[in-house]
Amino acid sequence: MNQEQVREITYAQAVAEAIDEEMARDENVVLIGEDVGIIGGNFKATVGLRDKYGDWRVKDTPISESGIIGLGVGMAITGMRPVVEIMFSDFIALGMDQIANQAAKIRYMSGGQVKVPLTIRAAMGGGRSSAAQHSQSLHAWVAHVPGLKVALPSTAAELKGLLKTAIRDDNPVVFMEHKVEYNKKFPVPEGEYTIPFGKANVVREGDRLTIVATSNMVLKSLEAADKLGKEGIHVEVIDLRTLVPLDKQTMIGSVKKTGRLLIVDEGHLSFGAGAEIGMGIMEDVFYDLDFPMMRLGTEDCPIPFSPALEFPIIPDAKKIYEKAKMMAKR
Amino acid sequence: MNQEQVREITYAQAVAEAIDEEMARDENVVLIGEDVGIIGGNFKATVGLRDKYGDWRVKDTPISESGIIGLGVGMAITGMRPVVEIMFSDFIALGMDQIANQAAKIRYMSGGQVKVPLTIRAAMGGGRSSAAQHSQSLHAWVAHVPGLKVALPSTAAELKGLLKTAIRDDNPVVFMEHKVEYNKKFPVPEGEYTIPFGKANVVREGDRLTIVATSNMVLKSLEAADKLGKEGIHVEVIDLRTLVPLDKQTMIGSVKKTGRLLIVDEGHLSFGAGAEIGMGIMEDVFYDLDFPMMRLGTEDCPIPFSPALEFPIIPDAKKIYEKAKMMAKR
Amino acid sequence: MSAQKRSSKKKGTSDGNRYEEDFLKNLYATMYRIRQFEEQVFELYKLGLMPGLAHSYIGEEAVATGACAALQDRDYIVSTHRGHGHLIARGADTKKMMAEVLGKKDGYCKGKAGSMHIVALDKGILGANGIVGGGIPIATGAAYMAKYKDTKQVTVSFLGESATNEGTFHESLNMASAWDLPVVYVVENNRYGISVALDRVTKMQDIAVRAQAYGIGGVTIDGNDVLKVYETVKEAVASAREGQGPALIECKTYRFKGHHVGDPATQYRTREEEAFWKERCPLVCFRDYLIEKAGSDEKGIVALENAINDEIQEAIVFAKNSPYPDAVEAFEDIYFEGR
Amino acid sequence: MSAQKRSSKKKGTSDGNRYEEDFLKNLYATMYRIRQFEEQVFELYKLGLMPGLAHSYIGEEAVATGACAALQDRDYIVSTHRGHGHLIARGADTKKMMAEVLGKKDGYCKGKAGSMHIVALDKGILGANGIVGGGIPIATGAAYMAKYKDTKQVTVSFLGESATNEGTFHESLNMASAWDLPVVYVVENNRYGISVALDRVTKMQDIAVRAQAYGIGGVTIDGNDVLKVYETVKEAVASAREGQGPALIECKTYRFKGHHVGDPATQYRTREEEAFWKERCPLVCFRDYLIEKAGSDEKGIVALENAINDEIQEAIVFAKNSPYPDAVEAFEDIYFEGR
Ligand SMILES: Cc1ncc(C[n+]2csc(CCOP(=O)(O)OP(=O)(O)O)c2C)c(N)n1
Ligand SMILES: Cc1ncc(C[n+]2csc(CCOP(=O)(O)OP(=O)(O)O)c2C)c(N)n1
Ligand SMILES: [Mg+2]
Ligand SMILES: [Mg+2]
Repeated sequence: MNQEQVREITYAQAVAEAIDEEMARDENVVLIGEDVGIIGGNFKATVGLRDKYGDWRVKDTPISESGIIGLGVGMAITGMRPVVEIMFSDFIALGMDQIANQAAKIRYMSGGQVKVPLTIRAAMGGGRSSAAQHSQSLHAWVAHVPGLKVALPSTAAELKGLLKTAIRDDNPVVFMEHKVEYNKKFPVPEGEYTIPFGKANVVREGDRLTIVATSNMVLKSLEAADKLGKEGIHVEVIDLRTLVPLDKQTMIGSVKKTGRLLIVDEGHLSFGAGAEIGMGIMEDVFYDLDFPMMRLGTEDCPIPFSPALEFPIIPDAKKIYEKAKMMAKR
Repeated sequence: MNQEQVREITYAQAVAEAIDEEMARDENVVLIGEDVGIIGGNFKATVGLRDKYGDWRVKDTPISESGIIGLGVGMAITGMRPVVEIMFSDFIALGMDQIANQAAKIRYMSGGQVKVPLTIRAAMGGGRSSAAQHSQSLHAWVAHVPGLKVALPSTAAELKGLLKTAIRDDNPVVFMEHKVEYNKKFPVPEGEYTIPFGKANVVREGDRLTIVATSNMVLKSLEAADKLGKEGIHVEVIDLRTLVPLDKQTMIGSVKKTGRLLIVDEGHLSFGAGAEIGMGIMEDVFYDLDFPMMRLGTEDCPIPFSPALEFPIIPDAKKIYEKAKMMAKR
Repeated sequence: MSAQKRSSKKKGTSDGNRYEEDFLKNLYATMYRIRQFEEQVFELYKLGLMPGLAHSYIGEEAVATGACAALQDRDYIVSTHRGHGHLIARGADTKKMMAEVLGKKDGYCKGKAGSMHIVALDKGILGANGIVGGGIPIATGAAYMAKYKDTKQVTVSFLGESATNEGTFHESLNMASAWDLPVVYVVENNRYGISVALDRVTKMQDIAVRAQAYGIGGVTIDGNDVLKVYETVKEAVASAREGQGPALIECKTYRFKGHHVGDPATQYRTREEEAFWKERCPLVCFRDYLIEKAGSDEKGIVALENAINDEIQEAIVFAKNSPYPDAVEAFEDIYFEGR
Repeated sequence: MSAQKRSSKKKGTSDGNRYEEDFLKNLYATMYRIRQFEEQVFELYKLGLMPGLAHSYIGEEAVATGACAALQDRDYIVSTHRGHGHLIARGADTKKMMAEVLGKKDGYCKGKAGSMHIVALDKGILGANGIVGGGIPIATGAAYMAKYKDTKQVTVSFLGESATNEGTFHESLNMASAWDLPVVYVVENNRYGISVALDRVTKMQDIAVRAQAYGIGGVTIDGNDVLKVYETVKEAVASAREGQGPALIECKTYRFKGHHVGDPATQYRTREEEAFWKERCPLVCFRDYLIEKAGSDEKGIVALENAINDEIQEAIVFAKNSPYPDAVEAFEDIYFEGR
């Protein structure tokens, strides 16, 4: 990415820009979802697209998650590149059959006759007092289903490049946007660029500990790493970008260097994506580990409404800092 | 369990017996599901119950997975103890909202006002040429949702005791029965007994390696362990019984003794339950490990129909034997 | 079985019936309490005192009020994301509600629920629900229980018109009708699901038509006429209680505010439409009716209103004074451990 | 808009129309091909040569045959778990189908699909589906594509009567009707979903009634009358192609065998009911019609039948001779890698 550009846009604007560019490029790209049209999305991430592309390409749908994902599957296997928005990622629970049993498997079941270039965008994560049914980070579910790809962009620049890749990918991609990021501004390069799937991003180099993080936890990890850096503890931070495909090589290289691995992912800790990140490279790094691999994740309780309860259960820079410091000590 | 009893019944009969005993004991127990009544279930696991308890207690439902799980939630929070059958566990995908967003969370969201004594039974697993949409093992999804308990019985005796515990539990339990077991006979004790959740079962003792397995993989692991035993390699086999609650202590104790851990679970390998089993005890056993923890699971591809493709991708006794032997060598 | 449509009256009130003044005043008090509660929630939001969001029931008070007035104490209701009105109409304690909305320890759910998930089991309130359509099968399950145990309880399931496009609506109504379950589905047709007008995503504009697919009674009524709602729901509830199965009642109404407290509602509907409905404000209309037709004196009504204003102010004080829950409480109530 | 019901005729055939003999014979050939294919699948199952299970279409041949005859080459169909008949009627190669059913390398899907998931994109067959109701929104999406691109293609979505109780049915029909999508839903009402008779789980026995909820055309017809199916679907397809939106066509029919090849179907239905329907066998009736009304000579028909018998035998030989796929092929076709 061109470092000279200092243009700043929000994460939400990056969504709209990525979709806009892809729609301009390919008339097969359409956007459907609840409230994506007239008001430009519940999170204002698709503002302006309906005005530009019209009602049939930017379609406000009924509240029918299963139906609209299935609609996307049908469009995708007949030559289009639909982008389906599921307002809150918690609602993928209503469409899991179409995601996991249909979108993910139709190509395989057909023996390769069809392809499913479908992007499912959804807003994940806690931190906005949205309570138990609007705050989850359920990417572990979809990452467990062969046939799907899963992306978790951390910043607006990452989002834009990864979303364009998702839309151009000929496979179903579940694209998890973090809801606390939408209104934040980030430097984003001008012009066209894509970011390939399956290439983790080393966002900070270090030698004492590797932190592998996803989505918003990348930013929190960087905060923690900055603080540790000031104390002379240099921590490497890796933004995983995609869970599927999973870039094991970058992680393995880093852990071989640092000997220590902390995984930070916002999904519930137990049976979460972090477990795979660790076990997935276990055999490769076992003899290089100076310390047990450790994880941070959202505690194993439904997400409570009250901020007094919610913030303590989600990993933050302080918790990451403390855990990392404990691990990095010699 | 009483070892003198040699009565043999099938895994399917054990289901019916457990439900029958619980229905006789508590009129709040009802069974609902597709085809559970007149024909006694697609897998013949509820034969005879409708004749005994009538149409309102053993209810054949329409094909509405989301609706019937929701029906169960409504009954459970108003004082009943419904058992909902979801014919193939793949179909939980159609009811994930009611499972994960409703059943799992209502107690918590209510601040403890309600309880949800709901049992959701479903048939998991491959091995019957049922192809991609009827062969999955999706327990990792539900294990990732706080508020649910998750049980995976290995044998008919295990099933009976665990199912009775599930029905008596005041929390939602997802109970995964393995479809290749239904027609197999197993010794099952006469009379009433229950098996507590969260207590793993050491089904074979050994010193060279610990195998932690779930469901049908327990039986395959035992087969492998028998063969290894004949070669003088004594492998400990642990039947995990429940993923939630997870009995870490038994695993930790065993791995501290053997220094090696092989996890065998039929879910897809990546982002599967096996990852948590390993990472969940990582910190506790790290310094005792002589070898990297390893996993076997179903390969990361949708389950193919042809037996020529299906059997090679699911762990079997031979693969377990080979992996275990490789790991156990000094 | 076909949808009946009530000719819309300027001052949406029925007057074919005679009721005790107390009964009528109670209806008004409930509507006024809901209005006042919601106005104050909005104030708290604007002051930044409320975490998250809330969905205002202002403009729709007659639906919850009329429907809940038709229920017995042992009956159940299942609510939605827009649940404050249902809860208040069902007799929930405004103190505990307000504390919950602010995420405080003394809230109905100890701060775990917030606006969208309040349960008040002692009042037969099985829960608001953040998942559109999520409560419909749950309500139907409660009705299955009542039928199975022959308790003669009826469940009212509130839902928005847009929720009728979720699969759970269809699956639930099919079961309820096949098995004659004692449940009444009360659809609040305020024309919008967030920003999406019903006619953009659904061909038939009267949701009551959908009842025909299940062979159950379905009527479309003026949802701003509290007596009409009361009478219609009462009849359906009585029929359900007697074992005649479910019904669908569509109440045409309007939300005066945006979808939630943060939505200005400027892009997707017209000011004319808003004005049309504000003319039909259920509170103003019924207040006029009380005075003009039912012989109530305005002083008495003002006194009632003042008392309710005080009550809501007390609720705010109560909620503000209530402490936030301790962080460790996040780990309580996940599983039921006792017996 | 209300459901029309066709008075049931003993020899379920229409005769109000005149068709070319070739056309009629082709219809018969298709029905006979389906029947023969299914009989042989059953034999293979009994011999233990077929992995897994298959759902026999015997008794329902007129539905697929009549419906697919009404389509153009570029149109699409979406099928179900009981899909063999739809595929054959749509012109799928019985060799490749049989090889797929046996899990062989030369099957349509290289052995990955089996009976329940066959796709034949070259024939516009977007896929059978093992999830009841799973194909309905997919068919609707194909129709969205056609509308968006103005390709004038129509999609026929086959589904069982029990599938209409899945939420996807409701969600799909709502969207298709709201947006006038070119899709025709053909419901095969064989009265049972596995063992569950429709009247035990649904109040209205005519599924066509459900069309009213969406404001679209819905008719109930004799699904064993291939010409009636053809004519009805043809009209609906033409209307959909012209942009008039979707329709629901309910075909009353019956499966002669159990739910799948392993189900004796003894517990949940009566021998009388079976006999009643066997009397109305779509093949026998249409064969009689050809000879008695359309002037075909029996010798010609027998020759046709023999040719089809041979074709199916060849398909069996082809399938048996085809090798099983290599184990490594399990890892192919998961993702599309090329461009
Ligand atoms: C399953 C699900 N999908 C989407 C949403 C987001 N959402 C919340 S309220 C709402 C609109 C609901 O409309 P309606 O049912 O008409 O009720 P109203 O808000 O008008 O009272 C939507 C789309 C949700 N909460 N749950
Ligand atoms: C979602 C889902 N639920 C349940 C099943 C199991 N199942 C397979 S076919 C079937 C009956 C379908 O009945 P219907 O739609 O009437 O079609 P028919 O079999 O009569 O042709 C059922 C319950 C399934 N495959 N998918
Ligand atoms: Mg609405
Ligand atoms: Mg059927």
